[in-house]
Amino acid sequence: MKIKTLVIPPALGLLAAATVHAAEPSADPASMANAIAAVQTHVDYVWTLVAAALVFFMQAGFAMVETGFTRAKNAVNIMMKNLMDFAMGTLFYWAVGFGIMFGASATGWFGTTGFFLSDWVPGGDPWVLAFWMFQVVFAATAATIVSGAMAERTKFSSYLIYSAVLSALIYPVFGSWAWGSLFNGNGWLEGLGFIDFAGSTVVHSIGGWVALAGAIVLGPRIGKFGKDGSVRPIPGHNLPLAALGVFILWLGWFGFNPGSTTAANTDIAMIFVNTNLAAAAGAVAAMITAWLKFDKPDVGMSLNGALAGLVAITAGCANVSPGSSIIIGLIAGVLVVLSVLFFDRIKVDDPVGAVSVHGVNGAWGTLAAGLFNMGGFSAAVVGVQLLGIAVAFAWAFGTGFILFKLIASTVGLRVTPEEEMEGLDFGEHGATAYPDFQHTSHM
Amino acid sequence: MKIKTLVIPPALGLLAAATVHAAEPSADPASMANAIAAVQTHVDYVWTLVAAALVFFMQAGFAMVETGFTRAKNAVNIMMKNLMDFAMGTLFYWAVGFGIMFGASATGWFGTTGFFLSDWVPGGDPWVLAFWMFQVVFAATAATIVSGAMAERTKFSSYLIYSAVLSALIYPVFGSWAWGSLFNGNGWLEGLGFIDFAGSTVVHSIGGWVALAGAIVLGPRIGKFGKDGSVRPIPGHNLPLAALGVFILWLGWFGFNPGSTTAANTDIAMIFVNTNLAAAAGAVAAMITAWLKFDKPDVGMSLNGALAGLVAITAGCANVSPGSSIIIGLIAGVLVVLSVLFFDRIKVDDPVGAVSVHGVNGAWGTLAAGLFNMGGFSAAVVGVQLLGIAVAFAWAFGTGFILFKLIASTVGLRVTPEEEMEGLDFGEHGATAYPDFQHTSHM
Amino acid sequence: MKIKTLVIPPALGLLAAATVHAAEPSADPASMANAIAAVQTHVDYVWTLVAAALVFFMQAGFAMVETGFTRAKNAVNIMMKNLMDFAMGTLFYWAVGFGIMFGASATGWFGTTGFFLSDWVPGGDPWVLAFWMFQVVFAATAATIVSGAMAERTKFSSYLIYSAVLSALIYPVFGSWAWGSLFNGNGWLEGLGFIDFAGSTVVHSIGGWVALAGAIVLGPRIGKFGKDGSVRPIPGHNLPLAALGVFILWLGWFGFNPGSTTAANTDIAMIFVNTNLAAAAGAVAAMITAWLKFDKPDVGMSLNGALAGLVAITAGCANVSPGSSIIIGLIAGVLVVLSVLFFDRIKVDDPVGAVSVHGVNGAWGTLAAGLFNMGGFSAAVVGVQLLGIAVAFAWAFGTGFILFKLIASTVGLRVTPEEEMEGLDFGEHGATAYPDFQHTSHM
Amino acid sequence: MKKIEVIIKPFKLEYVKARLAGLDIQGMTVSEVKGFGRQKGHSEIYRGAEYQVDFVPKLKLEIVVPDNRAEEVVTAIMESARTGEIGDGKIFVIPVENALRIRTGEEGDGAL
Amino acid sequence: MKKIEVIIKPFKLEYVKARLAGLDIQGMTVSEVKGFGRQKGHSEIYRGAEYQVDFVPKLKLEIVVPDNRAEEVVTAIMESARTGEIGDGKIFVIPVENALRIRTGEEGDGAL
Amino acid sequence: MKKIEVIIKPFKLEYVKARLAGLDIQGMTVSEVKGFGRQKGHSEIYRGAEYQVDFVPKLKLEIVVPDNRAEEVVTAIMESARTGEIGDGKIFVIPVENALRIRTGEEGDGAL
Ligand SMILES: Nc1ncnc2c1ncn2[C@@H]1O[C@H](COP(=O)(O)OP(=O)(O)O)[C@@H](O)[C@H]1O
Ligand SMILES: Nc1ncnc2c1ncn2[C@@H]1O[C@H](COP(=O)(O)OP(=O)(O)O)[C@@H](O)[C@H]1O
Ligand SMILES: Nc1ncnc2c1ncn2[C@@H]1O[C@H](COP(=O)(O)OP(=O)(O)O)[C@@H](O)[C@H]1O
Repeated sequence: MKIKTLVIPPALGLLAAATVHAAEPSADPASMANAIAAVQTHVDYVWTLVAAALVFFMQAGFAMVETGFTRAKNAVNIMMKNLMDFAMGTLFYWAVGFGIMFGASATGWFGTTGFFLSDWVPGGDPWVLAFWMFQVVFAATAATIVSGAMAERTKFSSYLIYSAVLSALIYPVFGSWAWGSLFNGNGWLEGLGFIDFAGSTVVHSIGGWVALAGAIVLGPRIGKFGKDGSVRPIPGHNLPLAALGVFILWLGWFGFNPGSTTAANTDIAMIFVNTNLAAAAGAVAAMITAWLKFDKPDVGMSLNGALAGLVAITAGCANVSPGSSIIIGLIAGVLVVLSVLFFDRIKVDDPVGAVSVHGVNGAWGTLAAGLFNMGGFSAAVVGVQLLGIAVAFAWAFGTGFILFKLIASTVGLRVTPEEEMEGLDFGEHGATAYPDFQHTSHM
Repeated sequence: MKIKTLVIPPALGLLAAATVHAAEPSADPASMANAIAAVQTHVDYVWTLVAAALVFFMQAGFAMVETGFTRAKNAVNIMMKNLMDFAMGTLFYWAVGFGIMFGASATGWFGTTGFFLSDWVPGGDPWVLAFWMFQVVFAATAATIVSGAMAERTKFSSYLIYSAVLSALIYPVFGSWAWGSLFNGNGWLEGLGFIDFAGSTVVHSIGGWVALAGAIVLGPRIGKFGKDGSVRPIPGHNLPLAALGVFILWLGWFGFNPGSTTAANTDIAMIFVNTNLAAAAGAVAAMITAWLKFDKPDVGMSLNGALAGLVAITAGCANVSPGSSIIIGLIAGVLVVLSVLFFDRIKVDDPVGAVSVHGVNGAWGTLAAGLFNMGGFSAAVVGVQLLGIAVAFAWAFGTGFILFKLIASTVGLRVTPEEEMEGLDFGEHGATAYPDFQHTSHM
Repeated sequence: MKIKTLVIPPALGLLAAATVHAAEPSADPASMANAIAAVQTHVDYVWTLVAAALVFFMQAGFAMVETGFTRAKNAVNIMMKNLMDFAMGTLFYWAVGFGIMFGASATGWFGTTGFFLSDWVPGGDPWVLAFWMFQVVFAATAATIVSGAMAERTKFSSYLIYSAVLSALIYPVFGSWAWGSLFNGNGWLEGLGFIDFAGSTVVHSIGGWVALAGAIVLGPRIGKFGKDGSVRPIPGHNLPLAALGVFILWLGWFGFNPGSTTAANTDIAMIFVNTNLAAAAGAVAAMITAWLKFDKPDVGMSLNGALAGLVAITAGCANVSPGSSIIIGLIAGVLVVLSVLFFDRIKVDDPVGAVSVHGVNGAWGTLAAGLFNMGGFSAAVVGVQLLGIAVAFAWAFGTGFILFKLIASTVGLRVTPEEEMEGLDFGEHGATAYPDFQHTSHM
Repeated sequence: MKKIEVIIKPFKLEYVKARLAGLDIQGMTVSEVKGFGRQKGHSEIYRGAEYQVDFVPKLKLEIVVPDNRAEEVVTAIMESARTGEIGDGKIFVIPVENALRIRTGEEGDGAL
Repeated sequence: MKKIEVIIKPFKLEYVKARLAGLDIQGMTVSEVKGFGRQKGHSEIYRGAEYQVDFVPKLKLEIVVPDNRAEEVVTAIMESARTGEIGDGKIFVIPVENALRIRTGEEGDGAL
Repeated sequence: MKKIEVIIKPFKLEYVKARLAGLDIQGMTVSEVKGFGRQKGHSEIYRGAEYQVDFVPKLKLEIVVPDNRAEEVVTAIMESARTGEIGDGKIFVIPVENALRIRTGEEGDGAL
């Protein structure tokens, strides 16, 4: 078997030793032990990076969910936001965010080394690259959550500013508190024993609460709330696409949660099972709740129920049992329905339910990781979980609110009413999502 | 490299030993052999679970194929059925189905242990979790096959009942006969030497024959057959989505077939190749057959041809050669065209061709696994294959028919003609798949 | 843990030894070394084949991009072309192409052994199967690139001829020059030190230049260029689908580039990172370029920018640094915008920008792999890169041009103007992509 | 000549078409419209909020006929489009001064 | 009877509908159309080429009313659909000879 | 005033529009319709069954013009929309009693 190898210049020959192909170990015990370790390392890389690819694909899922749940006249804008928060997020997380989140910290509050992927040098240990790849797709997930809540009325250029700040600062700073020690950092929250295996809080609540701030600062879409205080739904334009998006997200979560081991081991089996059970339970519970409340099994709520279950199991996927996962998912499914209704009632316009799915259920999942801890219930553990939830809210909502207020009072956050009515696709992008006239050709 | 590990309470410390990280083996031979075995186990887990994720994604593929081949007014219903047969299927297979399929059997006819994933205890061997994860996506595949054949006229609540019974009983009982020994069971059919590596019969034919029973009990959609006996096509609403669905299914099959090793070894290479060759041959053969028959290369038939090839190679993917795979796929492609025409002629209305793709070609593939056995042709082997095919038909069609008749005569199986004409989206879900008025915005 | 194994007839028992399960090695050093090697081999297989599955999925990405960027009346035709160039490509690459590309060469110019996968015999080393699987999806990628540039006016039957010739001859012959030594071949270009890790030239430029030949021989679509020489855009029909396609392609590239190691090792980390950074940079740069030129952030250009970045990093993904990858992507993003405008200006009608994305940026990426070589700049290396670029152009454009001219003067390459105006879906396939009348059902 | 404009329930198209074919009516033009009338739209649910869909999907048929055929056509449509339920639709009769066939330039009744 | 055909900007539908409801107008039929007029379409960009979108999306309302109600309906529409910007649209008044309700067979004003 | 209603083959829109621009026609309204007439629809294939598509996609143009311009407009359309093949379409001339511009309230020919 011949394989392609990195084109290594002679000067970097050291690398060759590090990546010696495990297939030809010599017979002495020490080198054999190294060879075994090398193979395990290779599996770890493969698993971590395949998982990263699955998480990357969640961008497509978010794009489909968001465009499905919003109107045709804004579909191009949604696509551009999803493409660009990943593309710009990648660059900002590379330049700044990763260093803040995982760098060694001079201050104790955030990292200050490792910007521009400077922890890697040619010939050095490539683990930082694999780890960065896995982390960047998480950062982008946090960023893209906000897109849905701010859909159909946000200026595109202002969105880009937000997106850069989130990827470079808001997300990484909190991330450094909870996960910093996974690399060179050392977060105070994880020091207290905060459990958030794959990011119910770190990724989803942070995204969800920034989304809440954004939706509040922006105000509702024109026509969403009647003058008499009534709630007027603004239906989306393509529910099959939204459903496709949910399936893609569910798939992506099989990278998101079990991939968070960043190592190939047998732990991933339970994480897979828990993830799947919670999602299933969330979908079923949301369907039933909606059925009882509205007399019909509502598709939007059922889809959001699946996502709510996924978000909720993200924190505890590695320390709760499969049975508990079902309970967590069921509660998430009920919660998301009530939460969507609640935010409608208090007149926060969140077109896709991002705050309810990611913010509220991120918090629920983080609490649940404490409550259902397989190691046994402990008030102290639950206390730390509650602390983490509160800190995440304060940080994300607070910084998000300030950021959006700043943007609003400088370059402006919202498009003009005319543009909003005509659709952002034309106003922001000079485009139309479905330009072809003969859409339905013959009968 | 630091990794996140399960949050293990001290009491469960035993687990730590089991999942010792293979990277630091001590130097004595016995522990080194263990370390090697551990790494292999890790790869097996990764492969099995990645494959499970791919198979999960087939749900999205089925959803897209089915919605593409049916009318816009039923698109929400299709999405709900696909979401819910996976979500409910997950819960029922967790509670009941898995135990029946793979539990130790008191009777010899189906398993009676392992319900509610009780084979796993915290700290115990997690293999059952990985194995369950892989099996649950198979069960859901069988369930979802039926959805297409019963599309556009089935009551949603009745569909949920069917879906629960299939996941909990119909599929697992047959599964226990053919595959039970993969875990704690011991099936009589596998005892005879029945070859069905990844489920041409166990998954696809079972699904297909239940689908046939459903389509027969339901009767055809209004307008499908003229009073004069003529066949009137009811075209779907989005063929590009249907094509996307086929590509997704093809992708998922790369988990379905080679993943059925549930182990990472070199056997998967041939299974990949066979899977791909049969799919390609199926698509080409169906296109040519349609071209000869209708004078045009028909897209619906070509797409179904690819699926037919995939279904047909599923049984024999591990024991036929690549060359044989092409022949199996070619025949599947011809067969699916003739079968669709046949079921139209006998007035069974199967909107997406599920019976032809999964039922008929599942049977063909199972037979082919005997005929093209790389180990050489043996009448005995072929005989067992035929027996398995017949038993699967009897069991699935029989129980399916009884189930649907029971549902029909109690809660009712079919929506009212008014609802059918108006579309199930409104009647069942109070919704519309494409609610936005300005679908085509400007010219 | 019980697993399903290949159904091996006694006569083939040798195979059993080869694939002995690594989990039970005996304790002597030699057999332990073998066991370690076996586990590594298993990981290599898993990684190579998972990567192949991801690359396969790019077919869906291409289908979505192409159908999104073209009109509704040709959507079925696009689907059929994408399905069939993969299906037929699979069969032709199996029969002919692989042998030409990777067979031992009698002439020194192309391989002459290994047709019909004859390098594999039951019981033999299955690596050739895994390798073939990975290679066939590459061949299909090259084939499908051309589809976009020739969209909306090419006769379907003639497209099938082209597709067969490309998969069987044009692509493999050049491939044998650059990559033949990965198996039994020995190419002259690789002998000179030509760097093209994953195929900027071998796959993308070859596809792109054949596409250019096709677009030229076909001529522009009716209405694309005004009599006064003006360029008249013919907008596509579904930009959200096009965006979905780009996300799918980006995902697939995580198989395309790092999978090209065909081995699981730590090198894949940098390749992942480089791939992602270049794509992100490409999207951002194309957006900014379009914004400056047209005053709006154009979605079509931004999407193509991401693809351009991906194509450009494909050659150098294993021998340039992450920082260089960003630069390569940025330049690709600018280049693709200018190139699209250029081909419009010289009146080559390429509906999806395939020539600019794959041809031009394939060349740029190949050059960049020399310029940014981590081992240091060397004029000799750059010289070989330029030679490879030139040879690829001459070969692909030359043979493509001759092929299309031959087709045009025999069976005909282009549909009639009437058919073109009415849409190829009806004329070629007797079908309609969106046949359902009530597409928008209620308000 | 008269233009007979008809608003019907979509699934009635086949019936009306068949009936008109029986009368040897040569042509018609159909479009999708949304109707607002006594037949109330449904209330639908969207992500937990109920809303009234005021407009009901309908088809509009336009059939231009010579004066002397208007009545039988109206009667035929009336019979074939009726279900007896609210929302069956309307027929409007509108004067037409001239009709021309683009292909041949024929005018008047001969153009129909 | 008169058929009042109105071309409006799409987002004005709600306003017009509300206003007509106030006049107790029983029905109307709405369709999506593309308008060409003084209001110029946008120029859009598609993959780097700018192009003029000549047609602007509009809604067409058709409302058949008894002769004596035509004027007030026209006035009501005029007021509720106006923004004062170019492209507000047109109202055309067209004679209708007869109207029938398919469900009951009623004719004339009673059918509306 | 007259309303000139025209049914054409979709790809002819550009030609007709260009021709009318030459006549300085200020506006028109376009909609997608399905036509049923002498030009038979295709037979299409759907999953192995052939079926007749009775309806052919057409565009409907509505152009309201002052009485004295009706003839030249009809002629211009006739010429620019003709291919000579069956299915080229029809022109119907319908009386219009009044026209109003919503923006300004202008009435009659001045509103066009
Ligand atoms: N005055 C009107 N002008 C134009 N269209 C009307 C009018 N009244 C009703 N329609 C159309 O006729 C359809 C049916 O009318 P509706 O009042 O619901 O029931 P019915 O036909 O039983 O009287 C409406 O949906 C609308 O499209
Ligand atoms: N002569 C006409 N015949 C038919 N429809 C017309 C005519 N003139 C204008 N329209 C319609 O009215 C709409 C508005 O007209 P326009 O000239 O843009 O602005 P305004 O209403 O302010 O005069 C057009 O988009 C078109 O749909
Ligand atoms: N009597 C009619 N009333 C309304 N529309 C008609 C009528 N006859 C034909 N049409 C429309 O004109 C189109 C063209 O008519 P057709 O009979 O096919 O060909 P031709 O225009 O050559 O006579 C039809 O598709 C239909 O939309």
